[in-house]
Amino acid sequence: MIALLSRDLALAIRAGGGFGLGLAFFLIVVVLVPFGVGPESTILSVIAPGILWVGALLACLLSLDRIFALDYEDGSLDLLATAPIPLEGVVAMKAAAHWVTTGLPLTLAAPGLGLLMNLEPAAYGWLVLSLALGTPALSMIGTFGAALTVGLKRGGLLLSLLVLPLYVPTLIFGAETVGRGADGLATTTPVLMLAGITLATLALLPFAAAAAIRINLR
Amino acid sequence: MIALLSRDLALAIRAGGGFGLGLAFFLIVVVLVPFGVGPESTILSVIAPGILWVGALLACLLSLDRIFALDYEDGSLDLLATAPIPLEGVVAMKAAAHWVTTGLPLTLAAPGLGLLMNLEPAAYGWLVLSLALGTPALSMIGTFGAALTVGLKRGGLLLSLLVLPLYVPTLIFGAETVGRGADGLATTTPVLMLAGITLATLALLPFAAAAAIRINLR
Amino acid sequence: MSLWEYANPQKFMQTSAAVLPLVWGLTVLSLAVGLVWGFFLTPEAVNFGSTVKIIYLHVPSAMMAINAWVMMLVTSLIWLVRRHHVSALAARAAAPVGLTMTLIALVTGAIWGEPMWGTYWAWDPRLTAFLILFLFYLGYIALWEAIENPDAAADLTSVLCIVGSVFALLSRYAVNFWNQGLHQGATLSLDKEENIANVYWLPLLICLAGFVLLFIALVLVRTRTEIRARRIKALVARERMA
Amino acid sequence: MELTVQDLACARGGVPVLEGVGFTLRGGRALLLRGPNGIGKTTLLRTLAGLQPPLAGRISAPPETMAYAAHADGLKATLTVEENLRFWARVFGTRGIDRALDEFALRDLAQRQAQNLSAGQKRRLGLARLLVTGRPIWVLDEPTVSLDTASVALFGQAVARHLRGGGAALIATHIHLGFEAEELDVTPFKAKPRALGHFDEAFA
Amino acid sequence: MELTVQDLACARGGVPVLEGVGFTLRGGRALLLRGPNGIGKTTLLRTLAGLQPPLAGRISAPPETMAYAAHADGLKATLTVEENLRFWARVFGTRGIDRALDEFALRDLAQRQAQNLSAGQKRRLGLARLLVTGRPIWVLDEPTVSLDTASVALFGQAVARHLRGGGAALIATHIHLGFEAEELDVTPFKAKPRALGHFDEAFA
Amino acid sequence: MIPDLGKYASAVLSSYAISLVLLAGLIALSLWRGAKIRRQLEEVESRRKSDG
Ligand code: HEM
Ligand SMILES: Nc1ncnc2c1ncn2[C@@H]1O[C@H](COP(=O)(O)OP(=O)(O)OP(=O)(O)O)[C@@H](O)[C@H]1O
Ligand SMILES: Nc1ncnc2c1ncn2[C@@H]1O[C@H](COP(=O)(O)OP(=O)(O)OP(=O)(O)O)[C@@H](O)[C@H]1O
Ligand SMILES: [Mg+2]
Ligand SMILES: [Mg+2]
Repeated sequence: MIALLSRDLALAIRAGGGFGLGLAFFLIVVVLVPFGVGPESTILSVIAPGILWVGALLACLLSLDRIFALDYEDGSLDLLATAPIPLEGVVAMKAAAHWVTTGLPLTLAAPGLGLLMNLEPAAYGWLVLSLALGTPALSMIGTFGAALTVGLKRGGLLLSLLVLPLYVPTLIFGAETVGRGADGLATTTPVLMLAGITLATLALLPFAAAAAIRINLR
Repeated sequence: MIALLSRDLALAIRAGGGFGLGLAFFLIVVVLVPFGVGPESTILSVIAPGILWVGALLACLLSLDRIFALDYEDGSLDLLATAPIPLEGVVAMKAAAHWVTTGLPLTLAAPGLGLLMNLEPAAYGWLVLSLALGTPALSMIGTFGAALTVGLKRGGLLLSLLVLPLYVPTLIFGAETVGRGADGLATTTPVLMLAGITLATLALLPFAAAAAIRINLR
Repeated sequence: MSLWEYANPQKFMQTSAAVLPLVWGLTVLSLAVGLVWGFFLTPEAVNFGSTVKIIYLHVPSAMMAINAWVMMLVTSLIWLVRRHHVSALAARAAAPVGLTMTLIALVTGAIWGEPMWGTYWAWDPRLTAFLILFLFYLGYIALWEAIENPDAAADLTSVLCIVGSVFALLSRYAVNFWNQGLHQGATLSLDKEENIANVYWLPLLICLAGFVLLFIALVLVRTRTEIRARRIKALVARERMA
Repeated sequence: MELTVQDLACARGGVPVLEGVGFTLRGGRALLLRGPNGIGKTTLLRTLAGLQPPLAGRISAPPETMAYAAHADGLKATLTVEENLRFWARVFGTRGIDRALDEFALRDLAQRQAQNLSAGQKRRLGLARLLVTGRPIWVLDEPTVSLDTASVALFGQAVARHLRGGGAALIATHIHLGFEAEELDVTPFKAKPRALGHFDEAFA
Repeated sequence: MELTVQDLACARGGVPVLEGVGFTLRGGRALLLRGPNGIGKTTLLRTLAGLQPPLAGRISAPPETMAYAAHADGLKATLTVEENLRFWARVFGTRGIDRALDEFALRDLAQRQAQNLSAGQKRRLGLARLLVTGRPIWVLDEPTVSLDTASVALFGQAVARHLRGGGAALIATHIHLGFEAEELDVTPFKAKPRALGHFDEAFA
Repeated sequence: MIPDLGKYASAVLSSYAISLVLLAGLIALSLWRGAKIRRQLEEVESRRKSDG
């Protein structure tokens, strides 16, 4: 299973910077919003927590369809399904690889982008914490969605449609954590909820995703 | 060439609603932002023009990588390149199919989503007008980006990275048109600029995109 | 004889054909009585004026939107556990009905919101939860449409329905946490003090019954269609084999 | 180590394609599946490999003994030949890719990225993967597509060596492979369309 | 209608693979390209089809006379057999897909989506596309992959008919196709590694 | 005939109109597709019977 993780990471790096690109997309979303909304710093700093979280979420979303699609097309997924590692493990490793290539860099880069959005100084810590807690759930939920749509042509947009409502709770608690952090309010509840969602998805969704893949390979 | 357009539309419809899905993504982006930003209607109505335009832009963006990727993978693009229709025509038709499946539905659906964002009533007309003028440019620029990244594994994110800076002028003038419309200011300049950008891209980019494809097929 | 015998397509087709006229008759009757009574024969309310009449569409459709999803959840589970095809097809048949109900609740609510709250849309938790429900329905239907192999489609949509239900509950909690809203509280509770006045209550109950019946009728009709479509598919495939 | 198939029926896209298939494959033996295009060989092999459930019948083989190689090779275009093999070796928990490289004459190409291989070289790499799985029963779907005569001979030798080592091979192919083996023509097992009676049957 | 190739050199991934290739293909003739895996047949055919520029040498053929069929078939999985063919007929401005359906025995499959075809059926559809291009020079890369003997015979007949009608065919293949044709072994044209002299040569 | 709805007439009437249109559309669509599929099935079944 470690083999799978390291292969996926190697592929991500080899194929023109899987690391850099999720990040770049985040950057660009955050840059575009001021172009659309206008440059007033008061408005920007009010909407900063939300936009940063939405940007991170969209950056995650964009790379989801590739989680299984490439392996499906070139036949690797068939071979992995007959290999001696359980499909649940395959799914978990796929999610892990996705997180390392998108969630982790997003988390690390978020403070820099917070600057662009005039984020309140008090909120930086909460931003990093909430992303670190929340992005694993985004990767895992996304992997589940990708498993549902494996093998469908143009599955990409269907995938977004399926996954986005599932992202809502994570987004709300994540943005709420940052927003409350910025206003100096108590953040215990959203942080706990975020951690709970992440743990629960990590514990349960690999099974659902593996089942979905088995059905899709049939 | 009409054959190509109608085939692409047939494929889009056949593959589980190419029409509906670009639209669905737009809807979902617009829905997510309030979750991030918070429910206050005053803030929402200030940022509405920008978010609506950014959402439309992202919805366009998401489906770009499929413009040529599928044809490349199954070998159709090789065959099209040796067919008696000029590659410039192929590119133009691809862009047209993309616009019909995403830009057009986005334009039609935008007023409904404006409601969700508490857009000022005065701005609805400008929203539709600016999207109708601007989305063809988005499709054409995106087709050019897709032509540049044809054949790269994981080209999707690279594509976003290449295309987004090119989208900035369209975004600025588009959002500005709506913003000024909402505030009751003069919108002549941004509307003219938008129309100019669209005309220029439609006239010139097919040649650049066709050249890019020729190089990528080598 | 157990309840499961109705999961047999043959049996289902017979039984549903027998009960459908009755269900349609009751549907038309109760909807006609409820809506006419509500629209023509009830007075204006103090705070709401004549807009109170919207309640006869708004509340029943909102309830059915949720109930349809619950029904889909149950039938999905039955399909996954006992693999009765009719069950999966009933879930598929119910989804567009649920979607329409959600849409009606949203639209009537929005129209009602304009005079009451001065806006068509506010990010109130209940409204927001409905919007999310709407998205779930869209995704569920799109997934059904996108998969060609019928059994695989049934399996995958069932998995989505179950996972989606968990997340829908979670969203409801999250949305509540995010914003305490403007929307009406429960008015149909059993506690007499909190109940809306009797004049409105009785026609509302009849309308509720009408919507429930309408839902049943539509799901039966659509399930029959799905079963037939499925049989056509199998027949045509066998024809090709020959 | 024996693969026994009894009265197997399999379906594609919900349509039964083969039924009543039965055979026994012992260690040291190879069995060639023959049959015209579209008869259902691929479907049968996928069912045997456990990728789809059988409609009816029994497949009995010791668990985790089958290595499946399909029309597609499962290669990663941006990884080198060596990296591709090493990955599968790690997945299957075997060590050493040297034999695989040697038997399929891939030494010289070891550092080449898979996307820069010709069609036949890709196929050789796909076949070399079988050796690193360490599994005794090979289930192969048209393995010699795109191979030149020299490579077909290499493949024949690799199969012969595998059989000598106690392994078994089940191969669907349309061409002559250059080694002796039992053949099984699946044409007689083509599923017969049944008369359709009630609604319940529509879901078969 | 004649394809003449003189002293052609072609490269893949920047590395010259063949050089000094020359032949003439007249109407009514077929030429089989032979050579071991990886010698450069695919590269040569892509160069002839105009998909990549030659390193050196000349290709002369009347414009828009070549129909290229590659390893990949260019089929749309969600379109039916008929829709796939009709699309290419419209692109090439020809009319009537009936001959193509008949010659490759696709009538029965006409309403089937391409994704529900077996490997050999897909290939037949890919070859049927050649007939709807209406072009005289066929440039084919391993056309008989996955085909059973009956389908190879169909293909042979289709080529023979095409040649009788004045067309020409250039076919890279590893197996015996069942009809007589000139053969050209490209092995002697393998590009020789040159001694590297000056820096400018390193970019050739 | 229509009761006096006061200043909210447009709201009430439009919500009734939209809802009824949506419901009617759904019912019509369901019945129409049901009839279409039933006809198709009858055709396929009779074709099979005549084939023997
Ligand atoms: C788009 C906007 C709206 C949506 C999505 C919506 C949704 C809902 C939902 C889900 C229910 C609960 C049904 C149940 O489970 O009992 C409900 C009930 C109700 N709504 Fe709305 N609503 C909206 C706008 C409004 C407005 C503007 C009003 C009036 C000012 C209103 C008045 C009521 C009333 C009186 C009830 C009955 C309460 C009860 O019995 O629980 N709604 N609505
Ligand atoms: N969804 C579907 N509906 C009906 N028939 C289908 C469907 N999908 C595949 N088939 C048919 O199932 C049959 C079995 O296909 P399979 O790929 O197993 O054949 P095969 O023996 O491997 O052929 P080949 O030698 O060409 O690879 C084919 O005739 C194919 O057309
Ligand atoms: N980027 C690259 N760098 C170096 N060599 C390459 C590169 N890409 C391809 N090659 C080599 O170019 C040669 C020509 O490949 P080509 O696909 O033309 O062979 P082919 O004759 O068609 O073989 P086959 O019969 O296997 O299809 C191969 O030996 C291949 O390994
Ligand atoms: Mg096959
Ligand atoms: Mg080749």
